[in-house]
Amino acid sequence: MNSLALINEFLGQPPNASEHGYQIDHILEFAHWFMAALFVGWSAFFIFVLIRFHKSRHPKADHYGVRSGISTHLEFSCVLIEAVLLIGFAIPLWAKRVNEFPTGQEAVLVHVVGQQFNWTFHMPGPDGQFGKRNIDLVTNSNPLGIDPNDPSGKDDLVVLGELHVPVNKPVIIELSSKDVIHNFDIPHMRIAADAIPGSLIPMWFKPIKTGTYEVVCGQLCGLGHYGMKGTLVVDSPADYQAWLKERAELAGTQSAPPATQRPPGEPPVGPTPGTVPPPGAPKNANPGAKISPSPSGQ
Amino acid sequence: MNNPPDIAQDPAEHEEYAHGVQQHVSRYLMVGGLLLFFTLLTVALSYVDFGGFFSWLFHIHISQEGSRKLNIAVAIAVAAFKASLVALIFMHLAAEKRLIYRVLIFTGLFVLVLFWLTYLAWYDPITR
Amino acid sequence: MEIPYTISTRPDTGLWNAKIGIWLFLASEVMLFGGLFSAYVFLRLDAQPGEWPHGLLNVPIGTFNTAILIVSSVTVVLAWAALKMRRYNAYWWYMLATILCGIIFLFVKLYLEWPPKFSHYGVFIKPEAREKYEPYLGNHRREEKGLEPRIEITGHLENHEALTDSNIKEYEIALDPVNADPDNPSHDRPHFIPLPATEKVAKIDKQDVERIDSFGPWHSAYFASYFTITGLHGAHVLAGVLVFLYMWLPVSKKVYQRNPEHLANRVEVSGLFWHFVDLIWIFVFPLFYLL
Amino acid sequence: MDASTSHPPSPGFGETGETHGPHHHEAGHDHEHHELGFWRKYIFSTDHKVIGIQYGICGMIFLFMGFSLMMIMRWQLAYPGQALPLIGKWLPYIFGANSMPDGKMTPEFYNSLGAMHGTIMIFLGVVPVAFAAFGNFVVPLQIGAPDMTFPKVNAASFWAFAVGGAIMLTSFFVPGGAAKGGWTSYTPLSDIADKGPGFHTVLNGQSLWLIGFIFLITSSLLGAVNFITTIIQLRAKGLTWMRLPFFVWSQFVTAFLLLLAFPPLEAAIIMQLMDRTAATSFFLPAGMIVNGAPLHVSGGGSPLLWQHLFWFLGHPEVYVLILPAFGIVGEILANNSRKPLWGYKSLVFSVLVIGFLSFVVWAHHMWLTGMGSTVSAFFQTTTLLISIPSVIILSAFFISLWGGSIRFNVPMLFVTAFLPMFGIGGLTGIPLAFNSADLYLHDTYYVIAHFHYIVAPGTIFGLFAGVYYWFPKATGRMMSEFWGKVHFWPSLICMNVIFLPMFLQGMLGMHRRWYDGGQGWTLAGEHIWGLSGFQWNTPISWAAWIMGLAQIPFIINFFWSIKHGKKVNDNPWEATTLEWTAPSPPPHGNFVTTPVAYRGPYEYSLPGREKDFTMQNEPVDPSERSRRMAEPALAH
Ligand code: HEA
Ligand code: HEA
Ligand code: CUA
Ligand SMILES: [Cu+2]
Repeated sequence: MNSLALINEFLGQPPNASEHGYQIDHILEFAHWFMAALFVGWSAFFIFVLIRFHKSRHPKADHYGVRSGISTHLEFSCVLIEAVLLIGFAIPLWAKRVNEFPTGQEAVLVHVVGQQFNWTFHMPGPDGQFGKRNIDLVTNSNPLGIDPNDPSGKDDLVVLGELHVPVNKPVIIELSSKDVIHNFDIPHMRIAADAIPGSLIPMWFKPIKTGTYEVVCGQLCGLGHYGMKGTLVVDSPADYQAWLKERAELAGTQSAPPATQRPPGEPPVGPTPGTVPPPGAPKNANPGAKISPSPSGQ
Repeated sequence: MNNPPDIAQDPAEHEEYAHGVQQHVSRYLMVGGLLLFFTLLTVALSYVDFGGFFSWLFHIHISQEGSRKLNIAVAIAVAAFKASLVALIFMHLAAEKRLIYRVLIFTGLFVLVLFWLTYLAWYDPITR
Repeated sequence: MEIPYTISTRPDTGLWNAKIGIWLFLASEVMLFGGLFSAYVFLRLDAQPGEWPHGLLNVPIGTFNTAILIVSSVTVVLAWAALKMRRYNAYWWYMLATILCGIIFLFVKLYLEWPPKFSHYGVFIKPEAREKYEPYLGNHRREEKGLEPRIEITGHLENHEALTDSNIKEYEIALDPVNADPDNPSHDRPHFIPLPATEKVAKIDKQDVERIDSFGPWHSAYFASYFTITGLHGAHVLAGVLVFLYMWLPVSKKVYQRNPEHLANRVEVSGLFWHFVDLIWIFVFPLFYLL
Repeated sequence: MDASTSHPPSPGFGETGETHGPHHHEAGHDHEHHELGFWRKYIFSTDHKVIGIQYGICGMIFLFMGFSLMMIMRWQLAYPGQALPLIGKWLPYIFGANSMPDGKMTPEFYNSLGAMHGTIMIFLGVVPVAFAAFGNFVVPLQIGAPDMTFPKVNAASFWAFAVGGAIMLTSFFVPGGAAKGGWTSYTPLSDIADKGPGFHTVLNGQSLWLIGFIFLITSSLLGAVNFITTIIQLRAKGLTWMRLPFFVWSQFVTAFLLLLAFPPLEAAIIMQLMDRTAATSFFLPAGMIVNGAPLHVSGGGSPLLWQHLFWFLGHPEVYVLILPAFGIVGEILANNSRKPLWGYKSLVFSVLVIGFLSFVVWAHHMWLTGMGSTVSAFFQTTTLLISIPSVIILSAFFISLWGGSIRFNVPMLFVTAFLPMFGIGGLTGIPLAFNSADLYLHDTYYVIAHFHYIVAPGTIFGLFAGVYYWFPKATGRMMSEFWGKVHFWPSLICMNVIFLPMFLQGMLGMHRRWYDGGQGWTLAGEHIWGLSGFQWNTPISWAAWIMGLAQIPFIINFFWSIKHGKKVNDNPWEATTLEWTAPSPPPHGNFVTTPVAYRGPYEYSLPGREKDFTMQNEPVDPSERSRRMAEPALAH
């Protein structure tokens, strides 16, 4: 498969860090090789024809031109290759993504809520139960409106912007949004889904490399869309436990930094401070150092 | 109903044609009566509770007082019947040229697509 | 320069131009209303139990309007037939009848149907407070019978000030019979003839209210579709009336005198449009009034 | 037999084709010369040619405006947060104080520019030029008709377009600026945008976008009805369906797409307008919290409903953008390879199949909206199916060249560029069609590159080719070949420098609609081919600006040639289709002699003839008939 992978690397795709990601990369690779073959084949033909049948070289055109049915074969093979890609790869892969969610205790379950312009992560805490949410209770300090009277909500973790998950464990994310449509996209994990208000969309992946990854909002969601960044940290199991512990201690006191509060009805004035670099900020001096998967991180 | 190509010019032919039109008039009146009758019928039928044994078809929640899901089917059927009367007789679709049929067949198809796939897309969300 | 086949037909298609034109236009109209109706289906499928109101429209009036449109469809086709038989006077009367029908339809819609909606209120009760208003909602019995819950108390808002004045803590609603006597089985099914609000006034604590809205487009997905579709339909009726008016006025007599077939074609084409508008209403009526 | 082309270019010519065949000569056909005043003749005209030219000029101006918006945006992408030199200071006077304070673009303004670039390019640029302008000018001529079937409706269509365009432009100048929700205007964002204090209830960007759209849709519908009826009813005698030029076929299918796909969007637009002005919640679910405060609406709506209705138009719309270009390319390709189009029937069939299938693929824009496996399998299959006819069309075009005698004039240059450029764009649609691959590529610059390869060096080049090709028909004069080449080569190079790197940016994971061009993103800092994803913006932007300069020769050439171009005869390209039998420019009513078609559209290099082209209105002589058995029998 290494030779196949060449083309994705050649096109600049960053390394994959999830279990299913290589399958997605394979589809991309196959598709790109197929496209490249078609492109190169036709281009060669094209250039040849343009030169060979230039007016100066071929002053009198042939009314009939090509009489063989070669193009039919060519078109048929295109159909065949596309069918193989479709039936052999794409459909089963998607079915696996959306029908075979991991079950039981081994999966980490997180609720992710998008809002202009940040992500809030809601984890059930040690009891494995999500607390009830109620939009009437939403305040700056309780961005998800978790019901304080609900016992299962007492130990919940609510984290803004940065999500930690353990490596080599499936992560199930249930996505929703408070306001407009966002898209929770983790390029390195080869996974993404829309966060749509009024619905809950599940998605899952299994990170296989520790490191820090960027979460992109992949759907235009307003003026701060470009800065709606999240962070996914894939920890070793030990680090993960430590993080959980640290967060649990903070829980209730400081569960989330304040969201920007604007008077109701007023148009948004800007992205949440701190999430967006000011325009013209110096370019990242050493890009890739902070976020891309740590080379040693296995 | 289409004009013969030269109807405007030839009075004799027109006479014949007008006679044909005259014969249609009673049909139009009859259809009008039928439509009024079916309007009353559909109102009357809405008082009857046809129950919900259609639930197996709509194994989904259609917001509906009680479980009168069959009433939806009945009402739509009556409406479709009335609509086809209007289309066939008043709009002369019963005897129209092939070309018009073609256009309408495609349109009908695409409307169905619009309905069916919208339904399908609603029907098949990712769930866990 | 003459454009061919404006009046006579082209031999290989057997059609004159405007006939094709109007059918194509109607095809696009089918898609337009198809889009709206499929939105209706989509929203209705999506509605949660109790969210989709039933039996809030006035069926007798709706039936009357349906009949009016049907009658106008008959008169317009008779008008066309009269032209074909070269009876201009008959045409003139039939056309007048059609125009009047259209105007009556619009009048009924704009003066009798729509305005009362805006003074009728629905109060949506918060889920946790529904128990408290059980005497108006009757959900216990409904649940037993497998009926959808009621989430809304409707009626006439007695204290309009309450909408704006935050010092008033309650809404006073003169209840509709459904809420005045919720356990009466005769109220399990929607009423097709609107019953006037009762004398019984309910006081509803603002704290328990999710929202209060009159029966305007903002009330629910149901009324949103109702107003949008009937509004667009009404605009079509208006357009039809204007076109017919043009064909009924003396200017058109000149066309008739020059070439009667020309006017007949115009009437046929606009008649097709009119029938289509009727056809749409045939679906609107059961979807919104009866189901 | 050569009479159709060899007569001198005098104003009185036009006996075209009259020496042929037994058909009657309608003398004095259009000789009641009642002079029309300037206004009736050039502004409120009902002549399809004038309307076509009106559409063309307006559309091209809009194309240029759409491009100008993009050139401003490209500054922000390459140099985020830096003041735009030279013109930056002045833009706030045009677009309002909040657009570019101190020459620095605000995010709102960036989003406005993006949304309006997409909207203007597609609905005010390409559709008017490709469909309405070429369709209006060329189709009646190609089918031998005196005009459209409904000339007044035709004029109404243009004026609806003009009003719609004016409303769209006005929206830049209302408080708050133009629409900001992308050309897709996804709800709920667009439902709640441009509302509240400081915004007018109706005169705000998003609402005006919707209202303008209603006019544009009306315009397209009127046009579509007219085109279809014209093609069905007004084909010249003998011009059977299988003798129609390919361009007419492509316009025919395009018209059907517009006719049947636009209305559902119109429905959606009406609903969004209701949401915005009448407080309905078609697209709003209950329980939304906007800016930290609950939104007081009834709820019960569905954000996805908008997407379904939008893309129900949106996908057919992209074929509306490409089919006319296919048609133009087909005409010019046959003409300049001096050969019939290879596989004419399969081309026609493919176009019909594309038209049909384009109604059942729309959800491929919605892969990530929580679609289950059944529905996605369905749409993936249809999406791949629809790529097959495109493959057939492109293959047929390539094969048509084989055995030709190819001459490279300016239209042909643009066409030769079109083929591989469309190829790249089309091929890169394939990974997008697999929803698991699109999982990675969705909303990245890969998608931007995919469709720009189709619409910019694809469709736009097709349009340029068409302008150069039919210019002599419209004016009786040629555009300059030299300046055409000066226009072509830089354009071709710049297009590729603009859009090729976007594939890389997309594969890196850079997303579209990023106001900061990726500056704040670590993943955009990754290096590829020597530059970081973000740094690639700089060459792209420079190429875009040079591309802008490269249009100057075109614009000058265009206007200069109207008055001063080289005068040519009626058929300067030695083409075969009926429009070249009319005088240049064609008079009101088009043909001096009502044309009759005796043969197929591309009878180039018929064996046994001296001339390498045989026009459609040249009768078939008996010797020829025996030679060519395959030719279908003459119709009536
Ligand atoms: C004219 C415009 C046009 C055309 C023709 C197409 C054609 C195709 N498009 Fe594209 N598309 C767009 C315009 C267009 N698209 C736009 C504007 C968007 C983005 C909208 C937005 O979100 O803003 C988009 C987005 C888009 C998406 C959604 C991506 C996303 O948002 O995540 C998808 C997914 O399936 C897709 C697929 C396809 C496919 C399979 C084709 C196929 O029909 C292509 C078939 C063509 C071929 C297969 C080429 C065949 C060529 C050869 C065989 C010869 C090769 C030879 C040489 C190169 C020399 N397109
Ligand atoms: C037909 C459609 C079309 C066309 C032709 C173009 C042309 C171009 N587009 Fe556009 N683009 C879109 C449709 C189109 N685009 C859409 C739909 C989007 C998505 C918007 C959204 O996110 O919602 C988009 C988005 C988009 C982006 C992404 C912005 C973002 O996501 O933040 C970028 C970035 O570079 C871009 C660049 C360009 C460039 C450089 C061109 C150049 O190729 C332009 C070249 C232009 C010309 C060659 C025309 C010149 C015309 C003349 C010279 C005629 C003048 C003549 C006379 C007056 C006689 N476009
Ligand atoms: Cu959130 Cu973009
Ligand atoms: Cu598409």
